[in-house]
Amino acid sequence: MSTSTLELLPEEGLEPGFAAQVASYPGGEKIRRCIQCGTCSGSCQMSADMDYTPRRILAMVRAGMKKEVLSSQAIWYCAACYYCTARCPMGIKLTEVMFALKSLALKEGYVSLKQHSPAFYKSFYEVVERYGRMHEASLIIGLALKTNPLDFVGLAPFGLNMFRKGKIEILPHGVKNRQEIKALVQQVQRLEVR
Amino acid sequence: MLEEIRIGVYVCHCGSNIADKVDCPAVAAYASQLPHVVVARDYQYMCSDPGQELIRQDIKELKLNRVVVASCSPRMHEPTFRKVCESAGLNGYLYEMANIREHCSWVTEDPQQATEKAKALVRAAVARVVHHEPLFERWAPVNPNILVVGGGIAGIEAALKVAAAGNKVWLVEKSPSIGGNMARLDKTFPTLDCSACILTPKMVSVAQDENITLLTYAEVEQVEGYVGNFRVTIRKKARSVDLNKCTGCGRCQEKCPVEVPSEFEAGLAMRKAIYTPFPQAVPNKPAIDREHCRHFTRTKGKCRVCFNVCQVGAIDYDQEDELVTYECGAIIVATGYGLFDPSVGPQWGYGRYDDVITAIQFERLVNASGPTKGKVVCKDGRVPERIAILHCIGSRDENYHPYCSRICCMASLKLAHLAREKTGAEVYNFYIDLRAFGKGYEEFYNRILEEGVNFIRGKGAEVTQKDGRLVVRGEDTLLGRYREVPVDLVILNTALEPQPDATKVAQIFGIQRSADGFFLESHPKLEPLKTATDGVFIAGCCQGPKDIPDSVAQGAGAAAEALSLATAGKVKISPVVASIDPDLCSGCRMCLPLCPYGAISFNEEKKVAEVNETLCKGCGTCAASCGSGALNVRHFTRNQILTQIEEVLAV
Amino acid sequence: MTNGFEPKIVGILCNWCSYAGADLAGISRLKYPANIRIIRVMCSGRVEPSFVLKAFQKGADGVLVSGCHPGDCHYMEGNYKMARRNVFIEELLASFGIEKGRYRQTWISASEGEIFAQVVREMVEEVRKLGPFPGLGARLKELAAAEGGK
Amino acid sequence: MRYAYFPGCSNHASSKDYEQSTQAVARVLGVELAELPDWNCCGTTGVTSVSPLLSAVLSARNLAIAEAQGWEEVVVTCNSCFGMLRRAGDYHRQDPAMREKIDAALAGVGKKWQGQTRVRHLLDILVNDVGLETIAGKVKRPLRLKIAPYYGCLLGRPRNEFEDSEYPESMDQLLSAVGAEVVPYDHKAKCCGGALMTTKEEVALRLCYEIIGEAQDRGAQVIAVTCPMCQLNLDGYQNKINARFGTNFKMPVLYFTQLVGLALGLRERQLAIGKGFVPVKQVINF
Repeated sequence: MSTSTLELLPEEGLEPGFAAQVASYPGGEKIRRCIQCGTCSGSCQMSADMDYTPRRILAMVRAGMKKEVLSSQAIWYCAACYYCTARCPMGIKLTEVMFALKSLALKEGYVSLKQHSPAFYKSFYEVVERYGRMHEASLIIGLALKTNPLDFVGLAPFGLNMFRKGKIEILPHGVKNRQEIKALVQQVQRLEVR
Repeated sequence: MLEEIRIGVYVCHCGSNIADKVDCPAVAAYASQLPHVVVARDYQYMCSDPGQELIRQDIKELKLNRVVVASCSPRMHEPTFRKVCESAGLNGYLYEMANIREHCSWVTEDPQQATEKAKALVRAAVARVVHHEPLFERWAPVNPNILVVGGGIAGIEAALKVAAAGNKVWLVEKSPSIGGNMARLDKTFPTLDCSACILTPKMVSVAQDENITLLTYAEVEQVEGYVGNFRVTIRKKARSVDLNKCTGCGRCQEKCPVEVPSEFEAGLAMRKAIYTPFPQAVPNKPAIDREHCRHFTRTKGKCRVCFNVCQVGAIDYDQEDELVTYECGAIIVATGYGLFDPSVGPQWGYGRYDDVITAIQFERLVNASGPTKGKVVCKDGRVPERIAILHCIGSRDENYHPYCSRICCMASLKLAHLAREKTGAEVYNFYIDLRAFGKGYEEFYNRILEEGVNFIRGKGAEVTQKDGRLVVRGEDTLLGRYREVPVDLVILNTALEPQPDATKVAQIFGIQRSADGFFLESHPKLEPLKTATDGVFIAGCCQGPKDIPDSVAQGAGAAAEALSLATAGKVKISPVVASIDPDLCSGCRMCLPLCPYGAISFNEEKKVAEVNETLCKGCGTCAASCGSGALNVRHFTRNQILTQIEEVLAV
Repeated sequence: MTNGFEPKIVGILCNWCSYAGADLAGISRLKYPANIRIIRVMCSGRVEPSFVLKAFQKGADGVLVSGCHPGDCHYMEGNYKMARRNVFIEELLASFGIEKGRYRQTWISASEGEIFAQVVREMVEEVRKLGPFPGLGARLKELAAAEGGK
Repeated sequence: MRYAYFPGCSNHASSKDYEQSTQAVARVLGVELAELPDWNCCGTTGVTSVSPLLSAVLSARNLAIAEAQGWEEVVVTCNSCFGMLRRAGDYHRQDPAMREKIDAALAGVGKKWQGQTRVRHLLDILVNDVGLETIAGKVKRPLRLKIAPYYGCLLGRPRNEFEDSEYPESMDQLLSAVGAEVVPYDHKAKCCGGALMTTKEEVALRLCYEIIGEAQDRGAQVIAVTCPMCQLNLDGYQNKINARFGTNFKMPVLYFTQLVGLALGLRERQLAIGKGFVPVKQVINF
């Protein structure tokens, strides 16, 4: 955990436009209003596990510490429980900001898909992109192929149990109109270019 | 023969306030081309002495008979320039103001657009002023009596000051005793003097002052009239106790069988259905709370215990509400504040955990005459070893109140001190920012720091329970670390908010409210005690959260405002009133019910409507509804407004 | 922006609430388009239907009338009178073929500077989209032509 | 009572038991659930973390389908679907820039959505539309159970008109109405970790441990849930939690529909009870 901060923050390493970039994401518009009260961190059940608390992430975004934020582990600990958003006294939608940061980290290559968390979300995205719906078996396979397949050997008994309980489908039951889902994904990719 | 119209136009730079956006010389040049304009000048500060002198000179030397000043809002300086005209012998109503600051330079990005807009506003003012007529203010006598509403520290101070000047004052308080919120506090910051010790002498003075008529358990129901001449209807709620007979012996309260949570003790103790709110109450005589008294709530077996034990026969179950009227020249509203109910935010645990209490409850807990006789204990009687004080509960929070409640930082420091003094507990203050803004406050903060109180810069996000103990969760933002601090007692310092009945009170007195719901002053800097209704003043926390010194200062200030009216003995009445052209009036009587002041009557003989100018306040609702065009409002005539509309569109 | 069209909007505001709210917008240095020209009346109850019509007749593209919130009228009930009259004004304007977006009646208090600025921004945008108002006469001719065409 | 119904991916796969009990209870209560044709994934945290816009667009597609069929309300059973579909609506109504993008994306596939479709959770339908009294009147077998109602995150957060973001109570009322004893439960709206169970298992296990732990301390015999993800995390991972924290939890985790169904006299098989990992036999023989 890196919480020591007394070393000089090199100004030339900062990206002053970072805050504006995050603010342009859905739900990011109010980040400049943050009064650093820490309600988000105090409400977050994952704070203790993060390398930077949610409040600090926001301070770093405003300071332009793009590299540090987008390579931080903290953003991958957000479970999207929305406590911070519900309680923020300034109306900042921090959960949405976390989504934006994860998305940026993936898009701009600040994280490796060898890492478990980014790989999971990316695989999830790909399954939905392909079938229009979730298919757990495809998700696990996609995830395993991205990271280390051996990591998933341990999952086998659980998966088998799920299967026995009728909780895993072998074949995906996707959307019929898969072309439409593909088209939507493409539309969104076009609209997201900023 | 009509005299020739000669207009002078004065465009103010207001330093850079206007000139930064509006090309003032260009506006003046434009104005000089307009019909009837004899002179058009621009000047640094029109409201300054030389600026005023400029107008005076021109009126005299250029024989101006109309003046237009293009500067700030008429709500600011209209009276200033009206006086300037009058001092040069020109009727003050032959002048018009164009608002090129608040409505133009300050709100417009582009200088060219701002200049164009200023030209339009000036053009309209010039065209309008042509149609102005000389009007004459009248004087009305001022009743020297004064009404003070609200018996907290601000109202008490106001009433005492008015009384000291020799004027009669009625002090109306809705609860059975005066004293207000201050009476509930244990100590006051930063001096730590005992709240009751400094307040009760003032309360007693109120009761003893010959000039003060104290009406407790009473509420104002209606206000009629206008500045200098108000007529106020007050409902004296049935107290069921004859104050003249009652000796305040307290036997009735001892014997009363009904117990109700005490408002004064913030629910930590019980009171009886017949009660004096607290031992030092003024008047120190009880009232029966009919909502809970068994004599009133039961249909059968009506209780008569208090009646039976009273040796002087002061109990009167048949007493009824009484309406009394009071005529006065000025009104001071000092109705105080309410407290935010933290149970609306379940995350703070209030109402769910016994040992989560509010600041006012702690004040009572620590008070020697409070429910525990000053012992600070948890619900189960344990002395707390660790105490958390959470700041900003309901304040600085868009989910509740966006404003800062101003006093909680200092109050929290005081509570931290008292908690340590009484229990030796470790105290943790969870704060966002520490605002120690007053005289001696920063020094007090330093003292509390030295006393070893723990400060965690981070809002207490949640109070929960872990292994049977309360835990405050929050981030220590200075460390950047998440913390779960185990404590035995949590004190929530809750927001000050407008009284629950603020809407009703505002309507009764014609007071406006700001976005936060508190009463709105005329001007945030220069007229903090005045309201939009002449003769109605505000003081204390009804205007917004304040500490005791500020409330006292405002109470005294409001008294000075009211007294200056009373001492002058007369007040100007605006000539902006409705008028009826009897030749045009069709006698349809449509206007009669429209007037909220009953200022229009029907002359049966002439079959036309007539305006009583003393009662009329000049709103113009009648004029807007007159089918025959007979009704008009002076200074806001149809002609004047239509001309203004037409010309404002001409640029 | 539509061909650089800058709508002209007349705002008729009551002295105690909305005019003061507009003042507050200024004091707070909030920015809004310069397209609005404000005229002060003591009470929204003073506003005659003819004021609104006159504005459209003389070249306004939009008219805003604003008073105190219900219950807050400085003259007790002038704004209620305005509210009732407003129904008539809206019908009147409709009969002249004046689009809804060109006329707006709001309640803005003395403390609502931000709301005032927002109302002006919205209204200017809306009127900008509607385009220039051709004038009462022209609009009536358009209406008549449309009737005839049926 | 007829509603458009969005089952969500889970109800067709890992939470068929939720689907089955939902349909069974709906039938008894006269609630007709018409499944939306060719619906797609709401996006949930998976898609949103890659593209915050795509999940709004995917959710909007479902609501556009509902709107095209004339539905004003769509009922969901999964908290995540509930949150995500609502999120699309909030953005569409409150954020003009987002509305433009959502509209543009939908227009690209010939769809249109006005943004007014109301998204409601089945719990809301039961409590507020069917009504507690009606349901209480149909109880055949009062639930003599001590239940910890667990709502999870998205039923009340960030905020909506149906439930409180901090201390929800509708399921408490519903379960009480069918005879259960509801235990006071501080963790009722805390987070189970959601997808973190796959990516940050240690954290999610800890959260679930706390949730089950408090339920047990309060004397609950069963936890009631309103979301497939909560169910899976609390139930499917209980062995792991026990191993990790040295506990011996055997806390059944049932869908509220299964519990209400029991009270309404439905059989275990009709409600697909027994599909969970923790045995339920001893508690449901009340």
